Amino acid sequence: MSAMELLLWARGPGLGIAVAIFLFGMTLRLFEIYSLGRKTDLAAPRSPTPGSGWRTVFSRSLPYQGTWHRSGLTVITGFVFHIGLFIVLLFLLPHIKLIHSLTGLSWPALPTSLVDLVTVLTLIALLVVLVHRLMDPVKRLLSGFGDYLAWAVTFLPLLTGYMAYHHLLLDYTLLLALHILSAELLLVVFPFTKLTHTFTLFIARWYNGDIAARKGVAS
Amino acid sequence: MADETLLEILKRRGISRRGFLKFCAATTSLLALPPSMAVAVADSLGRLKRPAVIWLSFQECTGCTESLTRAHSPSIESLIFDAISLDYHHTLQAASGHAAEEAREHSMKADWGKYLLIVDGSIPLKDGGAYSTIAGISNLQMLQEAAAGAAAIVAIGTCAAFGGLPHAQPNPTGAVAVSDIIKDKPIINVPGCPPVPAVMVGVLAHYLTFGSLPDLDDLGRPRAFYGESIHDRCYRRPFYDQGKFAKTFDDAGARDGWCLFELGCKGPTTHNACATTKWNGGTSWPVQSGHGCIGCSEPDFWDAGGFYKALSTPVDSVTGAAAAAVAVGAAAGVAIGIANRQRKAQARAEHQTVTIEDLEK
Amino acid sequence: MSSLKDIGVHVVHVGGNGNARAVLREVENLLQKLVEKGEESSIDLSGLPLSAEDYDLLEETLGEGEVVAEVHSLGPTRIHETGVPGVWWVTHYNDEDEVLAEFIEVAWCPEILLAPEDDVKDGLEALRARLFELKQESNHG
Amino acid sequence: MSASLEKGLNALREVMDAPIASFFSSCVHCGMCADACLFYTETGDAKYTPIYKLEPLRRVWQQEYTLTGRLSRMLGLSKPVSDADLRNWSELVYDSCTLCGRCSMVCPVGNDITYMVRKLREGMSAAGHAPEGVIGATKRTIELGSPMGVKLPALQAQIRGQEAETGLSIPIDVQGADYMALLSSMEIINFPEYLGALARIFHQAGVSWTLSSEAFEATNSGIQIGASDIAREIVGRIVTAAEKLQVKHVISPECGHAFTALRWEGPNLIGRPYPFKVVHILELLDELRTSGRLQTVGKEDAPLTFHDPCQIVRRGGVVRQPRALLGEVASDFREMSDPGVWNWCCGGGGGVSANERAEHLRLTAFKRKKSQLDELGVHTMVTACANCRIVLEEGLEHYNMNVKVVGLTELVAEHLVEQEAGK
Repeated sequence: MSAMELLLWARGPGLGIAVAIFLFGMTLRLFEIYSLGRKTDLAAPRSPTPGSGWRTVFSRSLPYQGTWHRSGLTVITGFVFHIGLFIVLLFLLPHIKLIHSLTGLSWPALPTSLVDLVTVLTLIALLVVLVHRLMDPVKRLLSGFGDYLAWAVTFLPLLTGYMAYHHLLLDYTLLLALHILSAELLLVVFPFTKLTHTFTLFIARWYNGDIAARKGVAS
Repeated sequence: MADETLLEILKRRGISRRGFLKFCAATTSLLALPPSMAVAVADSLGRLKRPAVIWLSFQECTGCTESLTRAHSPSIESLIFDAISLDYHHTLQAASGHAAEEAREHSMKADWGKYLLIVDGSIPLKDGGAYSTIAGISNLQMLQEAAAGAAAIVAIGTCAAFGGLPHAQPNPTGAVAVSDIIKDKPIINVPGCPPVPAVMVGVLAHYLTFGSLPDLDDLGRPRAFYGESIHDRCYRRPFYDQGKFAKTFDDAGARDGWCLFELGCKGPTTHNACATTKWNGGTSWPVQSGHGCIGCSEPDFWDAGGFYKALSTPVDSVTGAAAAAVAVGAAAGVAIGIANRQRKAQARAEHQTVTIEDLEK
Repeated sequence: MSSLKDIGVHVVHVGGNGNARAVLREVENLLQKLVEKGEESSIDLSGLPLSAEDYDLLEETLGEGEVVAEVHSLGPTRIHETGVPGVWWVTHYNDEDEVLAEFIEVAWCPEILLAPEDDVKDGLEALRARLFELKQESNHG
Repeated sequence: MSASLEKGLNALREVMDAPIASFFSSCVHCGMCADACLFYTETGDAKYTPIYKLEPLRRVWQQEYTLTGRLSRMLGLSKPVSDADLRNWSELVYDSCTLCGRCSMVCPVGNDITYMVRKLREGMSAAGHAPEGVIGATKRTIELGSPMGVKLPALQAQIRGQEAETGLSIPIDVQGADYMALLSSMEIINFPEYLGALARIFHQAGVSWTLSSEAFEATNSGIQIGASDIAREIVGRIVTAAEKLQVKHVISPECGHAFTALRWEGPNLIGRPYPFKVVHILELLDELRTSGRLQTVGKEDAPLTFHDPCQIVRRGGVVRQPRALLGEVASDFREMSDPGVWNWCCGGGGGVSANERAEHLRLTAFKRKKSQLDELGVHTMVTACANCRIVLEEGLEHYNMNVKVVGLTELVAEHLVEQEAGK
């Protein structure tokens, strides 16, 4: 199989399979979660709580001062790689074209050289994240195969994308194929690892905010 | 005459040594060799005796021959052809019919093991190769016979190199590339639809000069011409880096020469020399004239997801698969949801009231 | 009807890609070699992607020298000495005036201007033959 | 003597709900909850990471309520939770968690870890892995009416004492009173002045109140041990008494988890809303203050600080009131670092103070409070939870610290305008 054939497979059947598994998995996960239901809280809330779940959905994106202080490295690397991932994923033109072709949505791209810089920062942050996970006793205790798998499938698309853009080590066509395949691997693995947090954290934060707000606490 | 060296031929044609030096400098430049190699090139080319060349055309459109013979600057390229003895070429030779085939057989016999075989066009394999025959001989048979006595084979054009258009889906004739059939001879692929004339000449010049194959990539293409992608050498590349893209063929961006990626340019995955050698004697090349690269020097370019689809977009629509996946996911979700609720209900049913006696084993 | 010129195509250049500076630095190195060791060398300009700005910068920096020469063989070859003595700009054209190859040569004198030894020998013979003919003619005359 | 693994797992299957599923689906193992937990920060032992304490619950969720988990279970790729697993986790679930809720505040994906620890304790207790000390307290509550074994005669003795002290009568079993006050047994035994303070304040403010001879104990070991059936029985006693006396409000005493049990868990345990309102004593006092019915005179001049009881502040929403009340009676109130909903637990909530085997760990965890106090340099600490108060006093004594702990209600009572008391 030549690099071009691999690329065509990645852009054709591969993408179809990956998107299908991703959507199947995520739909399944959401049904799994919501079908478990929740008992109505019979305790009178301290005050009406409309919107408090949503408030926490947004407020948890910002660390509070104590978190900066105590979990600084986790917070900083976490911020850098998450924001970096979003910028690279959503603002590199080829990605926008892909999203446009899949959804019909489109928006302006950022200069490629800027996205390139962001990619480097994100890669560095992810490496620090990995080293931190291996060194920190708490993270190491919590980590299993799934954690390292999730790290790898997040790191690989960035790495292959960076290598393809800079024509490092391998032929561009092959690298582009590997890049797309690695992103497809990410999609396939996504619903069955902690990567689901991308979506479920909104549910989790909403419940947390709602539970706390009924007691009169902004969490 | 056959024993004349190139230098002697040139001299006979009134070309001075200065002219020859100039020719060698241009050839060196074309081959992307260091300028200091010009002397070596001059030395070996000067002493070169005319090698025999047999040119076979199979399932092709004659575009490659057109490209080569209509080269804008024939003076230099034609020099190379003056240096070879083109013993058989359907389109170019004067002879026809039995005489032509006899010439081929004669040349093969006379220079067995030494001649250079040039092939353009793909070879059909389906139905016993019945789709293309010459003088009643199938392309497959003719290729196998000619290849057996060749020193090396040059597959000119994407059809000969990778199967090309005849090979495009659904490939009704079962067309394949030369390299799919011949495994025991050195093969140089010079793909392109057609290949850049200077590239064809350069490859021949290299072979004639050094008597060996040039440095080839993993698809058998000379690195000197196919080592870089169109995108790497594209003068519009800075726009790509700046994120400036033409959205249509006639918008302001297109007029300002912005990158054509969004319009489906295959430059990033295409390896060819168009961006540097250009076409029609350096006049222009596809991207310069406002159209994205279609990737014609790459395998399967015709089936590579559409000329006007950006490289990063899917080849096929995934909407159907996506909808089906969501539906199946929802169905599985409902099923597991029901199973989960049953399990929970069962747990509730099995609940035995915990009293203080139940806190210890 | 509109003419080609009415189509509003105007290519905007986005600045040089910096190759001109690299070429200039290379010229400096080669020139130093020529001065110190007498080694001659050249740079193939068609081997590098050079933008119009790059060319402008090269020409502006090297300037114009005293010598301009033209060789007529297989189409013209135009040579001029740049403002830096020993640095020559050599451009080979075909009969249709299209550039075949372009070099910056760092040498006492560009290779192509020197009369080739074999040609000189041939010339000597040709000249002697001509003189012999003249002598014959005058003898008969 | 009938606890079993199957009962425990069944309890876990029962409590599983959408929030838990969303929490486990969202955890990225970042470990930030560890930095929010004083059992981790003071020991540095990774096993005290809050989310790690939930492993048995997570495994039950994954193996029994997800498709992939069910499949891998079927294929024998994952092992079901064993009795040994639960036994090993008992220390993490009971000794090293006070249900303080701090981890639930920092989790970046919004997991309410405390919510889940409470649920996990349902399974742990049903499987027989609750600590002996907490089981004992629970038994005493059910059998004797209070975790410390305080019976009505003991209360009556304290009532007589406080009546003598204050010169006020303390009403008991008064039909149709506006407020029914509850006490924690620690208050009855260790801090009876709380009762006197109530009498004086309510007398001054003209609040119609009563105690109930049938339900005076507010604490609920059933919540701490995580046995809803038992918690229901305990809270049911209060509901029955309040309904019998037809009071409009029930006052939760200065006891954190009692407030949680009564205010937030109670209606869900009995399966219906209350016909009365539950207020924490600090909420009532602040209400009296703002309506001008609570008049104080003079202020404490010595610098003092406030220890926020987790269940009242972070898990109870009574954040503003204690500070407003302190403003009335103290001239030099200083906040500790991480005040309000970000407070650090005393280390003894959630049943830990009743759990003898956790004593050493609890005293280690107290170093957090110690460093907060050392940093502030204040020698008076006000709080509003009898359990916090006991735990704080033990900790202060253990570390030989010169800090006095005062109940907020009593502090307010000390500053009541005196002539009112004489009427």
